[in-house]
Amino acid sequence: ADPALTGEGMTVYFQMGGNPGDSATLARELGAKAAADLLKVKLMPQYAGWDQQKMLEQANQALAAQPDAIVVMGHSGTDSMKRFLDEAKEAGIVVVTNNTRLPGTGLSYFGLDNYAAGKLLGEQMIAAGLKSGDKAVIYGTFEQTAHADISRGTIEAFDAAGVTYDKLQWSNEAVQDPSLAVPVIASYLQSNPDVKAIAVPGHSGITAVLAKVMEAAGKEPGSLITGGYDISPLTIDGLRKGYVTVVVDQQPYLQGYMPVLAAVLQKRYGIAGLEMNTGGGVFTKDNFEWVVPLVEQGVR
Amino acid sequence: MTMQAGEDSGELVRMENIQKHYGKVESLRNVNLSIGRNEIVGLLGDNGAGKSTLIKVMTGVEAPTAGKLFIKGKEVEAGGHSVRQAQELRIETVYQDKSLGEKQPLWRNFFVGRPITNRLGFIDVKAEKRIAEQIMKSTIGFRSRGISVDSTVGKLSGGERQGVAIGRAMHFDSDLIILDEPTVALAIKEVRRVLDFIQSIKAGGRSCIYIEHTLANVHEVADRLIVLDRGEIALDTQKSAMSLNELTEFLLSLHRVRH
Amino acid sequence: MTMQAGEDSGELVRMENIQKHYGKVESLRNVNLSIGRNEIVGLLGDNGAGKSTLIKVMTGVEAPTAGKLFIKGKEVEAGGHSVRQAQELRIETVYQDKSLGEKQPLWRNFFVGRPITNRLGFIDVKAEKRIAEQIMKSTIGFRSRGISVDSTVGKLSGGERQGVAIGRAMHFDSDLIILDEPTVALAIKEVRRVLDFIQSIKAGGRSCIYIEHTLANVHEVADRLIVLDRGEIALDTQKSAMSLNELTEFLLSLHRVRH
Amino acid sequence: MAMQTTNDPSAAGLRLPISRRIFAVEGMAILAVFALLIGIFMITAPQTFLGYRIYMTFLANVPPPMILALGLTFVVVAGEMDLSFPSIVAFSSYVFAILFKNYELTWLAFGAALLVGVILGFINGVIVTQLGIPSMITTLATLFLYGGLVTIVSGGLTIAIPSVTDTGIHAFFAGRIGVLPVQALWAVGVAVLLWFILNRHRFGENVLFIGDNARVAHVVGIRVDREKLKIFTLMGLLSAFAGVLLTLETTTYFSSQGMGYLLIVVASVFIGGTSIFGGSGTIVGTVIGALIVAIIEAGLVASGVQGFWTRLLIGVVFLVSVTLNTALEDPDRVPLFKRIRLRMKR
Amino acid sequence: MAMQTTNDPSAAGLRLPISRRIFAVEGMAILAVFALLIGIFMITAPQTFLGYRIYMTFLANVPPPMILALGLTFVVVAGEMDLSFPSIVAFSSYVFAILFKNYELTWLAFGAALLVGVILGFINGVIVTQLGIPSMITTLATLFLYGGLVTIVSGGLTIAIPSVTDTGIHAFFAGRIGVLPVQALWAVGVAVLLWFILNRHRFGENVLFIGDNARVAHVVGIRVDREKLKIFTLMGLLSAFAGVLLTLETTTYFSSQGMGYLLIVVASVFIGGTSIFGGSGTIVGTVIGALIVAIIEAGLVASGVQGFWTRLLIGVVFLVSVTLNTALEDPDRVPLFKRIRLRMKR
Ligand SMILES: Nc1ncnc2c1ncn2[C@@H]1O[C@H](COP(=O)(O)OP(=O)(O)OP(=O)(O)O)[C@@H](O)[C@H]1O
Ligand SMILES: Nc1ncnc2c1ncn2[C@@H]1O[C@H](COP(=O)(O)OP(=O)(O)OP(=O)(O)O)[C@@H](O)[C@H]1O
Ligand SMILES: [Mg+2]
Ligand SMILES: [Mg+2]
Repeated sequence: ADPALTGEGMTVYFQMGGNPGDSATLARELGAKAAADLLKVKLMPQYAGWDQQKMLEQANQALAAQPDAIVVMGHSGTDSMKRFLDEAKEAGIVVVTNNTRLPGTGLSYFGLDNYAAGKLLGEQMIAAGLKSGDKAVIYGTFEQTAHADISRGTIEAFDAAGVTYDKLQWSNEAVQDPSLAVPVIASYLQSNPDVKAIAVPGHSGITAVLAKVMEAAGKEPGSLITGGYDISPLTIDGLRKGYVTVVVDQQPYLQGYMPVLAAVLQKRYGIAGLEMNTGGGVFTKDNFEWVVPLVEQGVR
Repeated sequence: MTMQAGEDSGELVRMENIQKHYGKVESLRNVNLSIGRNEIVGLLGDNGAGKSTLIKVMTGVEAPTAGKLFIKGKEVEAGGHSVRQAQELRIETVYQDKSLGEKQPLWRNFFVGRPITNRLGFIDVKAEKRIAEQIMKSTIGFRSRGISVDSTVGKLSGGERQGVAIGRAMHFDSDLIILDEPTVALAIKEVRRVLDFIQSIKAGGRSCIYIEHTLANVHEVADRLIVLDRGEIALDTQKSAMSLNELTEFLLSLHRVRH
Repeated sequence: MTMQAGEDSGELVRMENIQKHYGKVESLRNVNLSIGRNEIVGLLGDNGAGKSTLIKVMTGVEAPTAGKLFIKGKEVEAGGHSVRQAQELRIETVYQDKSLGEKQPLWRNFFVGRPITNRLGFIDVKAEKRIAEQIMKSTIGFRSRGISVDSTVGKLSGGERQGVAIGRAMHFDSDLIILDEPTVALAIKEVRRVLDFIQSIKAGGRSCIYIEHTLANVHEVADRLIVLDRGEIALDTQKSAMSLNELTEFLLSLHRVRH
Repeated sequence: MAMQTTNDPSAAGLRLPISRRIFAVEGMAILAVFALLIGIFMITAPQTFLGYRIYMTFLANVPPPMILALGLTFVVVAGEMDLSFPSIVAFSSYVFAILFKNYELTWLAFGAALLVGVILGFINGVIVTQLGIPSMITTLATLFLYGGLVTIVSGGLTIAIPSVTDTGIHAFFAGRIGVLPVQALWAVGVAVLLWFILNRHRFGENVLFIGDNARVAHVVGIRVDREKLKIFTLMGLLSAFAGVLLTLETTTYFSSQGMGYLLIVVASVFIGGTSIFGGSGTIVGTVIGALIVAIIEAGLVASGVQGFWTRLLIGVVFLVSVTLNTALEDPDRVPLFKRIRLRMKR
Repeated sequence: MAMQTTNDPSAAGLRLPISRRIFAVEGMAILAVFALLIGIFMITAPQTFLGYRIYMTFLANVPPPMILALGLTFVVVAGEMDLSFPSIVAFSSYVFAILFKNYELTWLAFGAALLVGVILGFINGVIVTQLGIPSMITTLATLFLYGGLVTIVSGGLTIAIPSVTDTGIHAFFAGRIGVLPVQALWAVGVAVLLWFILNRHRFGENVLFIGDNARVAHVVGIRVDREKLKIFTLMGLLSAFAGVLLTLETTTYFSSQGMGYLLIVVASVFIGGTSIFGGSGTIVGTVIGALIVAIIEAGLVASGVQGFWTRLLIGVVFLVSVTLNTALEDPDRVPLFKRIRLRMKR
């Protein structure tokens, strides 16, 4: 028998999260495609524009096609996924989660520990010089969603270090067009000249406009400690010029690649319950240069 | 016709010092006027004299800027008056402006505002179509091919539309029927029908306000003549006091005096 | 008036076997017709006879379903004909349906489609207002207070609007002027003005098609009479051959024969 | 005049090609488009579309947007717009979820959720009629306002109520009869009711005339403001109902609930064939429109269309469906086809 | 008749209260609302709003949505809608960015980007006029279609072009004169040009009449289809220009670019006071409307509003602005105020 692992004949539905080509989605797509090509799996990507409701519907649509495996996003939560998970189990369909965990299901999971990632961001900013009594601003989402766990992680890190902070909720529009965040953060900075740091837990596009924000508020590069999320071409420029202090990277390529691999492993060999925290990457002005070409290919 | 009980003064409508401004345009100025029972009033006047505005105030389409309005002896509150209320007080109007829903079928246009419904408000479509059909055939007598009660009003010719509007007024049995240039766009025979209809109003003991630029028509059917000029009443007289020639002369004189 | 050069046959408009269907409604059927130079043609017929449709086909508002249309001797392609082209061929029309932009000021309505512009297409507002003012004052003679060339057309009374539409037709010096029920809603004096205007068309060597239900008016000014009945031409004769009474009798007879 | 008899309208009616008579029935044309689409997907994705499961999935998920689209059809027929429904969906979902979670209320929670919808819809109506702000702007503003309010009230919480599946209200509104999701029956019920109201009730007639020409409606004695108030209130009520159905199906409330429906619902109404200009509209069309919108993406994915192409193809399918819908009813209403036909005749 | 002289219209004009005459000037009412808003923010957030920096930030970021809103004003005046502009913004941004990055083209890249905008806008126009699909649906479909196309073409990649800041084209379109962002001048230029076209050019007149009543426009000799084609093409061109300005300012292209502008731009047009029903519109109003929309969130945040309250307050500010705008021009256009006035007079 051929010992090589292949997924030939397998169909895998895969939820990519955002919209095709989103900065937070592209690397995942590329990773998933690479793995699918390698393992000869038939990949069926689904896009939900980060709409939890749609993710849930798409999971059910995938189920209706009775594929071999379904890779889901965990945004809708274990409770709302319950019916889906039960039916998938009954039908013998492998379910793998990516990006956001489904706690209590014991399914294979590849993604950040969002909370830990947020905490890491806060800690890195403190390591970069943020002190007890300093004031920071967190520009993110604070709803009780899995994504907002990132903000909560950062908050905990700040609390622990005695850093005070204001919370600004980003708008749907700024999430789609980050340049819309520039006047908002800039005017906040002007009204609060004592602020020493900006944290953007969980948005690569807004991280990328931090340089513009500081320019607009009349802040010199390096005068604020700024922390963002997910590396992108413009963020690299920010790092280079010193506007961006630290970037935590969740390495979404892995979130695409690994679930396909895990699905094949589980289907073929029954290997289950794999887990990986993909969010180990941290970039500062000292260590980003080598990643530049990869970012431009969309892999990082 | 049903007679109203109680305080009925014999007057259907009375206006006291009615004024109507549109922004800085003064369309009606101190209009005092009353319409009695069983009289046909011809309302005349130049273009822009305020005839249509007067009608709109009377039927609740527009609220007067100042003044009092009494219908069947009861004062109606300014702003509180509505078309619906006027209909309930048995006033029926054919407006000069389009008053038909152009995308709706003929039968709906006929009954809109007062459909034939069951207790739950559901419309008896069959009955409405039947009656509409009857009236369109008998009263107005369309001769075009391909027109039925299901025809969309927007597709009718100018005269046909006017026919629908008049048919509506003919159907709902009212105490006061107001006709604002009803014969406009109508062919000779249909004009005759409208004049006959007005005479039947009189015969039925009901009243009518009839606006028209063709003086001969008005003079033929009216009991009383009212002339508006630049928002004011310039003449209010029994027809018997004025021949057609005198009337024509009077109207033309208005131009000479004041222009 | 400028004379056209070359192949000009003396005919302004010729229709050959023109047909117009609206869905299953047949508005025009095999219409053959020609309008000569310097002639006033009265177009008559029942409501829904197809008069307005005929006009719309002639002026490019609607494309005929079949048949040929010649203007000044040249065939115009069906579908290719447009209002603009008709205007360029110096045909001016007052339509029966509303043809005014209700939210636009009077002066714009006057010149729309053919504004006075500089070479870059920018409008000479002052000139347009001046001319509009002149015409509104002299030709139509509005007497209402508060109406100016800046007034929004939607706020005018029915007759005033009609006046604007006619004023437009009077201003643009054309070879053929088509008037579809132009006197509708107009007061006596203004009706007189329109009739005078038609006579001035004749005197100026130009032509006119005049649609009207008031037979006396048509008979007074027309050289030739055409009667449409249910989409077909039922009569096409010189006025001299028919007295007003005969004409009335003929129109009424159509009802008897075929209904 | 010899032709007279052949021009009898009823005879003419009979002479119409049979296809034209079929497609004159409300919604038949769009139904044909839908059938065509399903047919195509059956060929391109037989594994999925020849089974029953996918259809049950649709029937479980389509009812909320379909009910919203039905309500919006009324609003659009009246010549108005409502963009605030996503926030009303979220608000009523929240009310239902929190009352169930904290007080184990079921029917009362349902009632409270509907009441919230009615109130918010009513406020829309009041703003439109009393402040005279066009409904598109009003509801754009209240989309933000209500959405902000519910996140403030809920503190942005996500509320999971998995135990709601054991309640009677869940079985009643979102249970299964065999494999058939009950909410599909509710959607059909709403559609039938609204069809009768629009086409056979005086309220529907008033809505038609208001949308046709509000001035005419006023003049013929319709109380335009009062009817508009009713329309927005109805939309609020239906939004709340959709919200509860959604919450029962997913057993979760989260604060962005409903936002994803904005474009979908608007698209359903217009693909269904309701005129954007008011004065006419089709309930059957909206039902099918909602199904088409729901099926496109799933069908494309199941057919193996890759990533980036889905969005593009969704756009194409939209355009083709609308054109086909119009052309089936009357080819002459598509200017291009009319021109081609005229050319060919020459 | 003795009253005659006092009723001379010009005299009546003079008798109007001075406030009414001021607010009769185009845009003055909305300008007052804007000034009020700024005034409030100067009090609640003096540190930010008494400095010049925040204004420069606005002037750098508002031009793209403002130019889009100006184009959309034309579309809305013509009684149409365009929802596809976000995808056109993205498409032209991509074309500009990729040509600059791969071939170091600047002016040619600019030209190519505009050309793409023109083509996409033209296609919208062709669909609307030739297939007869209402523009709202057409552009909803092409929003998806064009958006899908650009992700396919770009492979979804984000393109950063930081080095563009050293080019002449950047200085020309998005540089700074002192502290003043040049793009603000371009936005003003576009506004002035469009004001003259709408109010003084035959094209603008045609647009007004088409929006007022397309049937009337046809009858008076306007080539309705051709003018509509021009309108959508113009909107495409302006979207492309906005896209390039955006790319020059942010020095990056990404595939969701422009999407965040959808509601903002629509809101700007309507808050500015342009009628949703077509036939009239105000360029000055749109300019101020875009400024108001841009300033609200920043002003609220600078005033210390945090978290979820911003969204709610944005909704409230929208409603208040629109009402105030209408009421300043003519209190009687707000039904509630009119009723109150009538009550008080009695
Ligand atoms: N909505 C309005 N806004 C402003 N002015 C108006 C409005 N409606 C009417 N007017 C003005 O009021 C005056 C009277 O108009 P009205 O329609 O009552 O005249 P009318 O006597 O019916 O004229 P016609 O014989 O032409 O129908 C006119 O000068 C008209 O311009
Ligand atoms: N757009 C349309 N769609 C369908 N039928 C139409 C349309 N326009 C006109 N018709 C029909 O065509 C016939 C002729 O209409 P037309 O307007 O030409 O009549 P007309 O002679 O001008 O009548 P009137 O004297 O009433 O103005 C009528 O039966 C009318 O219902
Ligand atoms: Mg009048
Ligand atoms: Mg006619």
